[in-house]
Amino acid sequence: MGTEVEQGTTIDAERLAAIRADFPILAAEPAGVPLVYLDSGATSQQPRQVLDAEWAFRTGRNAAVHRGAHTLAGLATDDYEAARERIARFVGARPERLSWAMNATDALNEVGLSLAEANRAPAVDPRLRIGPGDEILITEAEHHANLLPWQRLADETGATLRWIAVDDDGVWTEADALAAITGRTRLIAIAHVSNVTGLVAPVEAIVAAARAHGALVVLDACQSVPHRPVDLDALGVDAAAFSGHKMLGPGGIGVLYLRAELGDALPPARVGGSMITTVTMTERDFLPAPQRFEAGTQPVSAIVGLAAAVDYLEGVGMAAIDAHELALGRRLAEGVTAIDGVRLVGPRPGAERAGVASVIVDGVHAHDVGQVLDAQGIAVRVGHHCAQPLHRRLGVAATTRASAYLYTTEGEVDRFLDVLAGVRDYFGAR
Amino acid sequence: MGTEVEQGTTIDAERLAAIRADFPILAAEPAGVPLVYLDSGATSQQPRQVLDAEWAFRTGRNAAVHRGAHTLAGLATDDYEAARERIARFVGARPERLSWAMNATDALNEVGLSLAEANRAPAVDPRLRIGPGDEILITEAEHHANLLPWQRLADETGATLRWIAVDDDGVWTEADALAAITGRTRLIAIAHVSNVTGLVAPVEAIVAAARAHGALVVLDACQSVPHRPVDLDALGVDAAAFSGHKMLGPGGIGVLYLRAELGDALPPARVGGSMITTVTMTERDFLPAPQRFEAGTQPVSAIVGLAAAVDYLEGVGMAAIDAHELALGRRLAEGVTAIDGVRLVGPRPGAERAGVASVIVDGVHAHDVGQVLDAQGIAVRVGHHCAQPLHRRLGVAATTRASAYLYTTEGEVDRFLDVLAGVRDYFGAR
Amino acid sequence: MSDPLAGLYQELILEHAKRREGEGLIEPYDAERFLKNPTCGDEIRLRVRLEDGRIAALGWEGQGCSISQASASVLAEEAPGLAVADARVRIEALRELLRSRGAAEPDEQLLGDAVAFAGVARFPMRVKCAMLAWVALEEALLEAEAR
Amino acid sequence: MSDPLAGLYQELILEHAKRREGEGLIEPYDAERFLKNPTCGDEIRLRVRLEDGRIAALGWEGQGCSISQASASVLAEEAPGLAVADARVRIEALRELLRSRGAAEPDEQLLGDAVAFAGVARFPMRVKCAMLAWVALEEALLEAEAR
Ligand SMILES: Cc1ncc(COP(=O)(O)O)c(C=O)c1O
Ligand SMILES: Cc1ncc(COP(=O)(O)O)c(C=O)c1O
Repeated sequence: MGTEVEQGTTIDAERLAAIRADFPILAAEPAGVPLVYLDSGATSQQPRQVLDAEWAFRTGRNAAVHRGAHTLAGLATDDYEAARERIARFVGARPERLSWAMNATDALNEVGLSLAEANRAPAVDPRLRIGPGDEILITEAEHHANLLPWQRLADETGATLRWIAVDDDGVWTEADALAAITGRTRLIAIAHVSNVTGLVAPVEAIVAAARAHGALVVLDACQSVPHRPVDLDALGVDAAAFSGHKMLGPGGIGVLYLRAELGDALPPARVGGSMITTVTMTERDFLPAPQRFEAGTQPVSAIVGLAAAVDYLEGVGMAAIDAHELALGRRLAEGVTAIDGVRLVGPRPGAERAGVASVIVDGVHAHDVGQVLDAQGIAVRVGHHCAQPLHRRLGVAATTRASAYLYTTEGEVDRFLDVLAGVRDYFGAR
Repeated sequence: MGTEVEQGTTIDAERLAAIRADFPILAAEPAGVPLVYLDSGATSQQPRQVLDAEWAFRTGRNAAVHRGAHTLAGLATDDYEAARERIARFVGARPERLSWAMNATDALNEVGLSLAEANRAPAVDPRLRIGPGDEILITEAEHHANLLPWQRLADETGATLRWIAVDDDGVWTEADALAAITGRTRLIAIAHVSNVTGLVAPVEAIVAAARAHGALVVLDACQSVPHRPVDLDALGVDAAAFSGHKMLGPGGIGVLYLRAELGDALPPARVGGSMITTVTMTERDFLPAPQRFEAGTQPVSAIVGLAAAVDYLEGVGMAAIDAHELALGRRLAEGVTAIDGVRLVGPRPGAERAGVASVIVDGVHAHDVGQVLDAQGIAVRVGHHCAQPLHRRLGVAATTRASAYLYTTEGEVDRFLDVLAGVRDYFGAR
Repeated sequence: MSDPLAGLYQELILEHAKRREGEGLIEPYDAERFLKNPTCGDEIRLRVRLEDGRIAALGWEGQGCSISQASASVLAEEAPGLAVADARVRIEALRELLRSRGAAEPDEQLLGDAVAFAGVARFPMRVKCAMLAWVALEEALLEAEAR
Repeated sequence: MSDPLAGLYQELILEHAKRREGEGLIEPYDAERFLKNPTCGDEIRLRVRLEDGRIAALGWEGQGCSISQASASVLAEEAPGLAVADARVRIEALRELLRSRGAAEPDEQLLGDAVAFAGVARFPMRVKCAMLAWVALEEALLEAEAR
């Protein structure tokens, strides 16, 4: 890594400046004013180290992996498998438990499609069996990516989709979860950290309850893996998904984590080359995981880029990043709560929340709020953030969300709060 | 585009040199000797113009598309949709007919999975109906990516998988195809150009016969779109798939082409964010194509890179590239045929073949052939090229394949032929 | 600090966003359209009644940003009395103006108060908001005529 | 031109690839394994018979590259008479040598003719070829003992 940032428990001003200098886009002025990028929850920006790693791969080692026998193919395969090991180490997973997808949505669909296929087979592996009378449990706050695949799985298998309801703030508790997990629960799919409310799910308690009832746990780790230390093997979840583009990596790479028992039992949703042993015109046999889930040419350059992103994140230190973002989350929550006519969604100030704050501005539509912020160079996301049911429950069609990352400064948060405080006046909403 | 290469009907020596200078990897010496890259059929190399386009996007315009409302998101969305239009123009398609996949394998699976789902619904759109008594028609030469999804679809729907058999050379004819298409045929899936034999399929005749019998046609365009002018709307196929990494673009981007009737009738295989209109906890409504098939964050940088690749290809001219490669294919076929104890697979010299030649060396395993070539810097692919049934029919487990692209020179082909001619002696296989 | 949004949020727009002219679902009606912008959740339900080839009445209900609500309000103020063909010309003129990215000159004569939306053209992501009600009318007119 | 492949294709390997020592499926046998390398299509079917904790006989059938065939042939020549435990030690030693990427020194004493495969270590993509028969024996021994 070019920049010398040492692992620590916090990110001080000097280190923050060094980090920011690694991200070319943070110096851009797309709206004619300095960019204040508070939309990392949607997609993060990339440091030059990631771009450099991909460039080096593409201009010096690019070839088809696990197919070619020539030297270049060997180099590419080495990079490919080294990247898998690197990313696996980052999330506390044995390498063979990770396979690749287009994005996290794709990875979650892969699990849902595979489970549906497994349950159409005449003899279903009992660990995978889901049917009428069984329940699939999610929460009312899920991202559509962690909702639609389970709706469909329930529809296809005849199981019932149940959900943990949220309160007026969009919050649910460990007690709510434990009350909902019963002997009928066959699969639990939850976001580790909510992309709207910043709520952190009690994964350990949920996994323990699931184990006790023989249910599978699927973790949507899209908003946790990029921002805090996560050890998937230790958490004991059965499957997990996250996206490279939310963690300093390139687009086009999602990661699917599958415990060994699941990896070898699930029929692959995507079939084709490089994942088979023997193929005849009518029959096919599949390789074991992870290759089983890697049909066709994989996004190797993006995987190499993601490994570089992971190097970068660990160079800074995930504990330090977590502390930095929790502090920003606090600042956001407190700052927003102090503004008249602005309602904070999610955990109250003081309660744990990731570095994200979604707000409702009385009398002003989120789109208009976002426009006023954008005019000052502040990029936030407005809309339902792919969580329509949650927004319906909150009684609005859209919220305005500011989300932070390791490169976000307190000054940027303050700038956001400052402009936000003036929005209602601008629209005469008093 | 940096290099000034004008559209023409051939690629002359000067232009070829200019083209090669755009590909940094062609100057690499991974095996300690100059690289002779004859594995473009597996994956192509990328010109710096593609890298530059991606770099510019990632460092200046990167954001979530079709989600954000801020200026940066607007720029990213503009690039994203402009790239779709650019790529669509390249393949003669209306832009809304293209959606994105991880690779061509994924795109073909999407069609297969969607058709299976459509046929599980109580009321099946009659155009999509496939069931017992119906036939799915492929050829014995298909890539696994265009075989396994249809095996599975046949298994799931109760339809019969039929195939056009190949002859001892791995070749099939228009007459074979027309004889196989009957009133029972519901879907025909064929490679436009074979990745092993270089055979060019008679798509027009097949589409006409399919239309006459009301069958759908799915075209595996992986080896045609990169190498010759292709006009998908004009061909009249119902669906098509190709991969960016085989056409100077980055990995991680596949393209799915769907005719409007199909695009709006098919249930999407992948469900999640950005492809819905209204979502409740139990119901979901989908957007029309193409967004319907674009769940989650798309590989935007790769799509921008692919648009730059397409710019590059058209800067050279697809007719010129086609002519260049047909000439190389002829040279390969003739040269190989002249070597004692080496058997050419696919069309005989003189018959049309793309710029690819797969060979069987008497008494020497393909892996050993490839090793000898690699020692001289010549990168070819050895193995079954994801076409095991074809290789079984040819009576071998593996062949050695040389495949050319716009940057391949006659000198490189000759170098390959030269070393190939010495292989049997090396192993004493006389 | 000069207001970079002055071109977008014209006085007339902010005023119409509050006034919500024509809000309410008329009865009887010849056609109704419900449209939604999935990105931001804006919704509109619009009804229209025709008499002798003219728009006799128009009413709407909806929620959304100030641009989308103001544009429905302006439409409701301007549409009644227009011949169907003239309404179509106006809708098309507004669409062209908004898609011009600021390059086109607004035709005040033709567009009336809707020229206030000219500034939207420089905010491409808001074009859909400004067009929502107008597209709903366009589709409703087609439907009404098809009956 | 010096032969960059001399380290890989040793005389002994090329000779064994032709000789195919031990080819044929023995009867009776205690365990059989069929292994396949999906990348290149190499296949081996290997049978082993044990007597008093020793390998009494070993036979194989297969197809593949010269490395994989020669390695099966060398194995068939060396294995008979070995104690099962000793065979395991040799298999592990070969595996370590081949995975060393050229860094490890081969133990000639232990490996016998199999040292000829030392050169494979510098061709990582051929390691699987050289190990195929040996892994088949490793698995067959486990199976034979499990019975
Ligand atoms: C004819 C053909 N079809 C399908 C594929 C699969 O393409 P991908 O690996 O990019 O999914 C390939 C390339 O491997 C091919 O050559
Ligand atoms: C919690 C959560 N789950 C899933 C997703 C989907 O991720 P992707 O769009 O990369 O598939 C996101 C991001 O949009 C998210 O925040």
